[in-house]
Amino acid sequence: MTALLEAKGLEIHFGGVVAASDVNLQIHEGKNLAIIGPNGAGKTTFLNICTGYLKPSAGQVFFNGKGITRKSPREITRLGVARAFQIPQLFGEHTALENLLIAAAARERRWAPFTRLGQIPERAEMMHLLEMVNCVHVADRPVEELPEGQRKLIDIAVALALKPKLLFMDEPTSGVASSEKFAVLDIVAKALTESKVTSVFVEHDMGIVERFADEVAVWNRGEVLHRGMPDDILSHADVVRDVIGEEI
Amino acid sequence: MSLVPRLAIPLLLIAVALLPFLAPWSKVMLTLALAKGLAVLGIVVLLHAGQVSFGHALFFAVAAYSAAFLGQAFGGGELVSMVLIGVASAVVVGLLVGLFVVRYRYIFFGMLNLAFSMIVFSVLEKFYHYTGGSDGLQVARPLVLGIEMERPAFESLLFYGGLVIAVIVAWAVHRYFDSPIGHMLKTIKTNETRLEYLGVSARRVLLVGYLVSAALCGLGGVLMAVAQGIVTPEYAWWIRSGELVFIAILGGAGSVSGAFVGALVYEVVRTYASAFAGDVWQMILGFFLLGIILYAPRGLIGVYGSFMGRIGSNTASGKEAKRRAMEAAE
Amino acid sequence: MNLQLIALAVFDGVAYAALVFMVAVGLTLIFGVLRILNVAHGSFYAIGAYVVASVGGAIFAAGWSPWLAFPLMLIAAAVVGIVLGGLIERLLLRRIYDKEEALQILVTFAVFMILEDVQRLVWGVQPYFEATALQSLGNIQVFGVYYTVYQLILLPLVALAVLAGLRLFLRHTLSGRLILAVTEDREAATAIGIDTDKIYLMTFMLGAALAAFGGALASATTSVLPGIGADMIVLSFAVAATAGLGQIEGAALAALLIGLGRSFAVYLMPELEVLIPYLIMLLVLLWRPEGLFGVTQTRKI
Amino acid sequence: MLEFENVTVSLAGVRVLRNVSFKIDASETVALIGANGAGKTTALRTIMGFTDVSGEIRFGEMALTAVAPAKRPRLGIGYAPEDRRLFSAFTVEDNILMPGQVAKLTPGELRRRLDLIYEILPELRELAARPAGSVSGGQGKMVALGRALMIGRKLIMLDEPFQGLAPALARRYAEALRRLRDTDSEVTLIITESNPGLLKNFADRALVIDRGEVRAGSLNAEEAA
Amino acid sequence: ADKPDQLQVGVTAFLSGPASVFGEPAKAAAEMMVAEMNASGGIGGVPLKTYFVDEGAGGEAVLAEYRRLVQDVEVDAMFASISSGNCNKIAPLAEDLKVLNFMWDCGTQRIFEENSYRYVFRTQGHATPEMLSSVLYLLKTKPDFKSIAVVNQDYAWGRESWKMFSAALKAMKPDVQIVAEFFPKFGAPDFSTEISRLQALRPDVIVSTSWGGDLDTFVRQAAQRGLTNTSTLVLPLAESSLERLGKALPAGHIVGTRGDHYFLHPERKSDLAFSGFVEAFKEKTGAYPIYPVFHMSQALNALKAAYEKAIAENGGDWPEREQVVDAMAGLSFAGLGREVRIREDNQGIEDQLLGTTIHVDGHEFAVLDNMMMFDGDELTTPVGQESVSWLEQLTPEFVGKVKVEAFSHGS
Ligand SMILES: Nc1ncnc2c1ncn2[C@@H]1O[C@H](COP(=O)(O)OP(=O)(O)OP(=O)(O)O)[C@@H](O)[C@H]1O
Ligand SMILES: Nc1ncnc2c1ncn2[C@@H]1O[C@H](COP(=O)(O)OP(=O)(O)OP(=O)(O)O)[C@@H](O)[C@H]1O
Ligand SMILES: [Mg+2]
Ligand SMILES: [Mg+2]
Repeated sequence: MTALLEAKGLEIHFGGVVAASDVNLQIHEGKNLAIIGPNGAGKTTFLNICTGYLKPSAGQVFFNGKGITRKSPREITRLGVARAFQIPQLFGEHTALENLLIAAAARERRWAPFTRLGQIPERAEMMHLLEMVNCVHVADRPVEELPEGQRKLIDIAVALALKPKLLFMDEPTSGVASSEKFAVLDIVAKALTESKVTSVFVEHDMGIVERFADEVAVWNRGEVLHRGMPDDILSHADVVRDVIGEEI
Repeated sequence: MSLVPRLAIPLLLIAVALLPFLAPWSKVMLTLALAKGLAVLGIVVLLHAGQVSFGHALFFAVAAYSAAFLGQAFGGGELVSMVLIGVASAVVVGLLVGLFVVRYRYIFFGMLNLAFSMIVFSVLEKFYHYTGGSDGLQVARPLVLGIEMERPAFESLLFYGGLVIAVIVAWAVHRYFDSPIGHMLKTIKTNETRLEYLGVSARRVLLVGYLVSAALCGLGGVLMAVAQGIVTPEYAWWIRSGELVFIAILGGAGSVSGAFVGALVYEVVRTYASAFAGDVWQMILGFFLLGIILYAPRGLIGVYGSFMGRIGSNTASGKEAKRRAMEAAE
Repeated sequence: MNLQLIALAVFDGVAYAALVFMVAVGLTLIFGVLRILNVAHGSFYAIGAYVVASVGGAIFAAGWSPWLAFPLMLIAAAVVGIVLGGLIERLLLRRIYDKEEALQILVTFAVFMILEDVQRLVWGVQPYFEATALQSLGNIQVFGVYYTVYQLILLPLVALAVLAGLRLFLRHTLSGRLILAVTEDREAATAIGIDTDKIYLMTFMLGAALAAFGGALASATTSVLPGIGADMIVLSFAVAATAGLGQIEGAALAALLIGLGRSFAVYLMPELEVLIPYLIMLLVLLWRPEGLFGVTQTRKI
Repeated sequence: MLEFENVTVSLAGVRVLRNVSFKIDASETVALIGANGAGKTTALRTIMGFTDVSGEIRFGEMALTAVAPAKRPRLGIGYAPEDRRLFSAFTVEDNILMPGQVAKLTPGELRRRLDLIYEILPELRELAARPAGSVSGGQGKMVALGRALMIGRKLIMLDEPFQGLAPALARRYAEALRRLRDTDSEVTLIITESNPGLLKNFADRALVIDRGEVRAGSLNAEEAA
Repeated sequence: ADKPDQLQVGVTAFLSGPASVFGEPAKAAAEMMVAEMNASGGIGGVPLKTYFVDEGAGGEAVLAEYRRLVQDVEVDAMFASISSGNCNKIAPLAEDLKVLNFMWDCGTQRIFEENSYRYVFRTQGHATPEMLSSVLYLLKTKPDFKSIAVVNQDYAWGRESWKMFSAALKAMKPDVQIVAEFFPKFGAPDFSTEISRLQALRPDVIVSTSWGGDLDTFVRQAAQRGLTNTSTLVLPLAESSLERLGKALPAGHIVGTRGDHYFLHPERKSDLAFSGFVEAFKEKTGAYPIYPVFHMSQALNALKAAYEKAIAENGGDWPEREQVVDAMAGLSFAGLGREVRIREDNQGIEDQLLGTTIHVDGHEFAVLDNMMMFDGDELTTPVGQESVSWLEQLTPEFVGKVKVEAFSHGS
């Protein structure tokens, strides 16, 4: 198994807060890795470093064997890393479909000034993506009017529209109603496998982790505490105590 | 687009084109309105990105002075080369300034543009040995493709030529807005982070928009310079930049046709206000602007749109209106 | 340039900076809280100056004590701030807080245009001049050069007092802290019980009063005539942007930089004088994109 | 305690709540549940006065619609918005204190409530001196929660308070809220949640928002669905 | 041609902005004088009607309005303008529109030196005699001064006027030392820095061609800080500021009037038409007339003279427009001052009056004493020559040769 992405010795501090301390992690191609951990453990920070939003004070990140530590989000995205956000990052004034079309145009580098966005060849593909995340009925609504849950789904779809090799998802299901969570992630997971996308997702819902993760990594206070198969990790005493909590 | 607005633009164009036959003096005023409309279109491009420049008069002035220098260097000059050189120098300066300002947003973007324009303004005033100081430079009537023209013919040429150019440019900008890169420009207003995470450089997208807007302002500046026959540092003054933004909002922010409609209405209101209310024309314009912003924030184009909507709802979309009425009655 | 000239240039720069600061800090305050770049700010400056010059002229001609000039300035500033500022906030700005930035600026631009004409209708076009305050404090001689006590000592002291007072108010009083909270998130502030309407109104009145106070102070040193507001406003913009928006201390430092830059330019390269504020602003922003004291955005993702 | 009578709310021309009527008694704990976009957040924002509303909302004896939004917190209403909305320039502790200061609580009372909040949400103690702008997504939710507790003596409204919290923490909070409810029998709680399982143990009943209408629902039934 | 109902005249003047200190009095004067003319039968029996255009509205608006008045309202003559910048813009336009245009107040000497016009005339002197007479007055009254500094507004007028002043000064007093040249920006509110610098430099003479608020502020700040005790001010435009400055302008400084414009004109003050107007003007506006008022009177009287001459040449019939233009050649007329003559290059020749300030009882402000009147013919650049090079070839002997008439206050 080759490591698609590898983090070595990442360090980052914010004032006195340690958000990453000697973080070493390999992400294997074709697998879904879940990251769990208490709030403020440094999960989002890890994603931020890997996607170029933050620069670590020490350590390196490699993607496909290439160093990307000092690269900008834009350059890293161009290498095939996409991201969905904890708080959805969308183009509020554009419709759901347009959001996806813009992503597709960016992917295909359609810069010609006189082509129309609504008529680029990827339109059908994008409609299909919308269908996948159950949002066809809101395709023509400006996303700023949509509720948070739907925005999260569209945010994931935008990331998928880039056809990445590696997809980071920060709490993809928080804010999505529990009745829909599984159905949606089922579809996303299927799409990921089909297009052989490796994924890393931060998640607080252990049901989701159990069902979709091939592997789990546990974060606490800026460190990777454990890593392993979901069944093992989720029953580990530390994890139960710090992350999952016992039924009271 | 429904039928009515589709006809509206050609009708308006024809009306404007015919106006000089009724009132000969209006030809130059309309040419100036066109020139400003072009510059306002430049502002509209940036408004699409949510950015307001309070210094775009800079490009207006750069192009106008380039044309004037060219004219002086060649004892009159040639209209076509003036336009080309003027626009080209606006684009070059746009690139220099743009590389710097596209790193900033909102108020900083506006203020930096203001700063650059004020620097150019001050230089134009200070270095009067080269620029003629506040009196500016005369722009003698240039040849047109080698032909010398009398004032009336020249003025007609400028007006009708300007009208044709404006139509072409407006169409091009319209298409630009609807292109992927035009839509990306709009996302600078809403979410740059995501744009970067799509692998697109927000700065580059904005720079393209900035160059387009500089070119448009430049085109307007040259037209203004040759129509006026003189260029002055006032072309670069902040009030002038403010005026361009003012017109953009007046016409309807973000609307291509609004830029020209706004410029036309502004020019007419301003001319008549200063003619018939000599000492309170500023106040009249001020109230006019307040009225537009408070009661018709989508500008004149918006007013027109809702007016047409109301007429339309009696006919075409009567069903929709009925549904609304029923809902209201519930 | 010898030491004497450097000292002279510093004195001139500081005196000038004090006035610029008074106006710019009001602008910055309003921007910081209301997020509106107030173009009409220059008009408050001008009107403050007009009120003091015309009222002062009238009462001193009637034989009142010249020392009344100082309370008159404070009263004029308060009246302009409360009446004019209050009216504008209530009748106009209140209706546009949720509109786009460009629209907001243009509303204040329109107010500026209207007030320009109002000034002409009320005070005419002849310059006013009322230097009683300046004269009553006399001159002092430094390095063989006469300075007015008013410009060399009083103005900088007043500016310092305003700076200290505003700092104290914003950082260490509850109302000041509430203002900062409203600045960041209006709805959230309402949700914890802050009367944001009132805060906006008070801030705008305070900012307008500061501008008018700047004008009142300036009226003793300059002719008051049409157009003084327009120049002041661009200068204050430059100061506010250099400072970092909403930054009180930044405004003081930026005003000082610009004041000193200007006076040294007059001594060394007079051609550069008008360019100085903008050059300083460009350099500062190149080095610190958020301005001298500006804060970088909070985390978004 | 709180009563909606024929309340209709439109956002941008879309009617999100239609003619809604319901009643919540004092010291009840109610879960407001519904799919994404059902209008849960809108209902809470309406109580805070941030929407244009037609119809009657009563709070105790008072017509709430006649009270200016900024005056409502002083009636004892605390609100933790879904999207946190902290004041990033202030520390976490200042954020929590601020509603109390605005309402001019006595220093003693402020202290008492702050201690209570730290007791319920001990994680906040550690964050107290940090700028609120720098805390993580989940930490931000806690701060918002703490802030709502400061002023909410009669009514506390929490919009998806557990969203983004690690389950261990979420459970502890649910527990803490239950204790709060048990000790302070005065207070009414409205909690919106798209994961009703968490509320099963202490919500008295559930209200479901569905297509703009509100009806009684069951936490268990929702979970099953 | 048929006699029209009205003789329509468009007047551009600053009615807003800082230069409205000139435009407003001129407008008031025009209204008074036109009313008076119309009461006595107008011009050749035709009453005048005036249209005002605000130059403060900006160059474009002025040009648009100019065109509208000429092409739409079809005015018979235009008086334009106060600003030299506007004169530059308007002169070629007037020529193309073939409308009789009087440059009634602007001073730029360039217009007729760089181009020749048929329809454009200037009904007063230009900047060259104004500056030259200031230098001459200075050299005659204070021949021994050594050093000079300048503080002018930074725009074309401030620059150009200094160029001419210094050219003439260097030509006639080659050993003079120019110690500082300041061009603070137009409308600058504060001259403290410049004044500190000047106090450190201590020049014998400080010249400033500023006007309006800028001049007032400079003089007041200079006086306040004692600069007026150590240096003599030469203020070629200060006649327009005397009343406003009040006691702030001390005695002993040199004041110019842009012509022979002075409400106590030594030759005309006892003349009833003159004193009556001055009284009426003061009554109406609250201030004494200043030079733009005088310039306006010259333009109106030039129009009257031209029409009357053309009517006479046309055998008593109303003249065609072109005949009026023809009648301008060599025309002489007098406003509220000495006679002015139109030269063959369309430039007016006007005498220059300067004086030194004194404070006397009966006036709350400085008035002029030790007045000198210079002959415009001698001081105006000869036709076909360029002003600066003409000034540069003057010699120190010119100071003695030039003809002056002297007057003192009250004489
Ligand atoms: N820009 C920043 N400035 C200061 N502190 C920061 C910054 N970003 C993160 N932190 C701190 O670093 C720690 C890790 O934050 P991070 O967002 O990575 O947590 P997380 O594991 O994603 O938590 P959550 O599950 O709540 O989203 C937190 O304590 C947070 O307060
Ligand atoms: N500004 C707005 N303009 C138009 N429609 C809006 C706006 N805000 C919300 N809506 C609409 O109102 C409806 C209710 O939204 P609300 O946020 O109250 O739902 P919610 O139940 O809280 O959903 P979630 O579980 O996702 O938070 C949604 O359908 C949404 O599209
Ligand atoms: Mg996180
Ligand atoms: Mg919600």
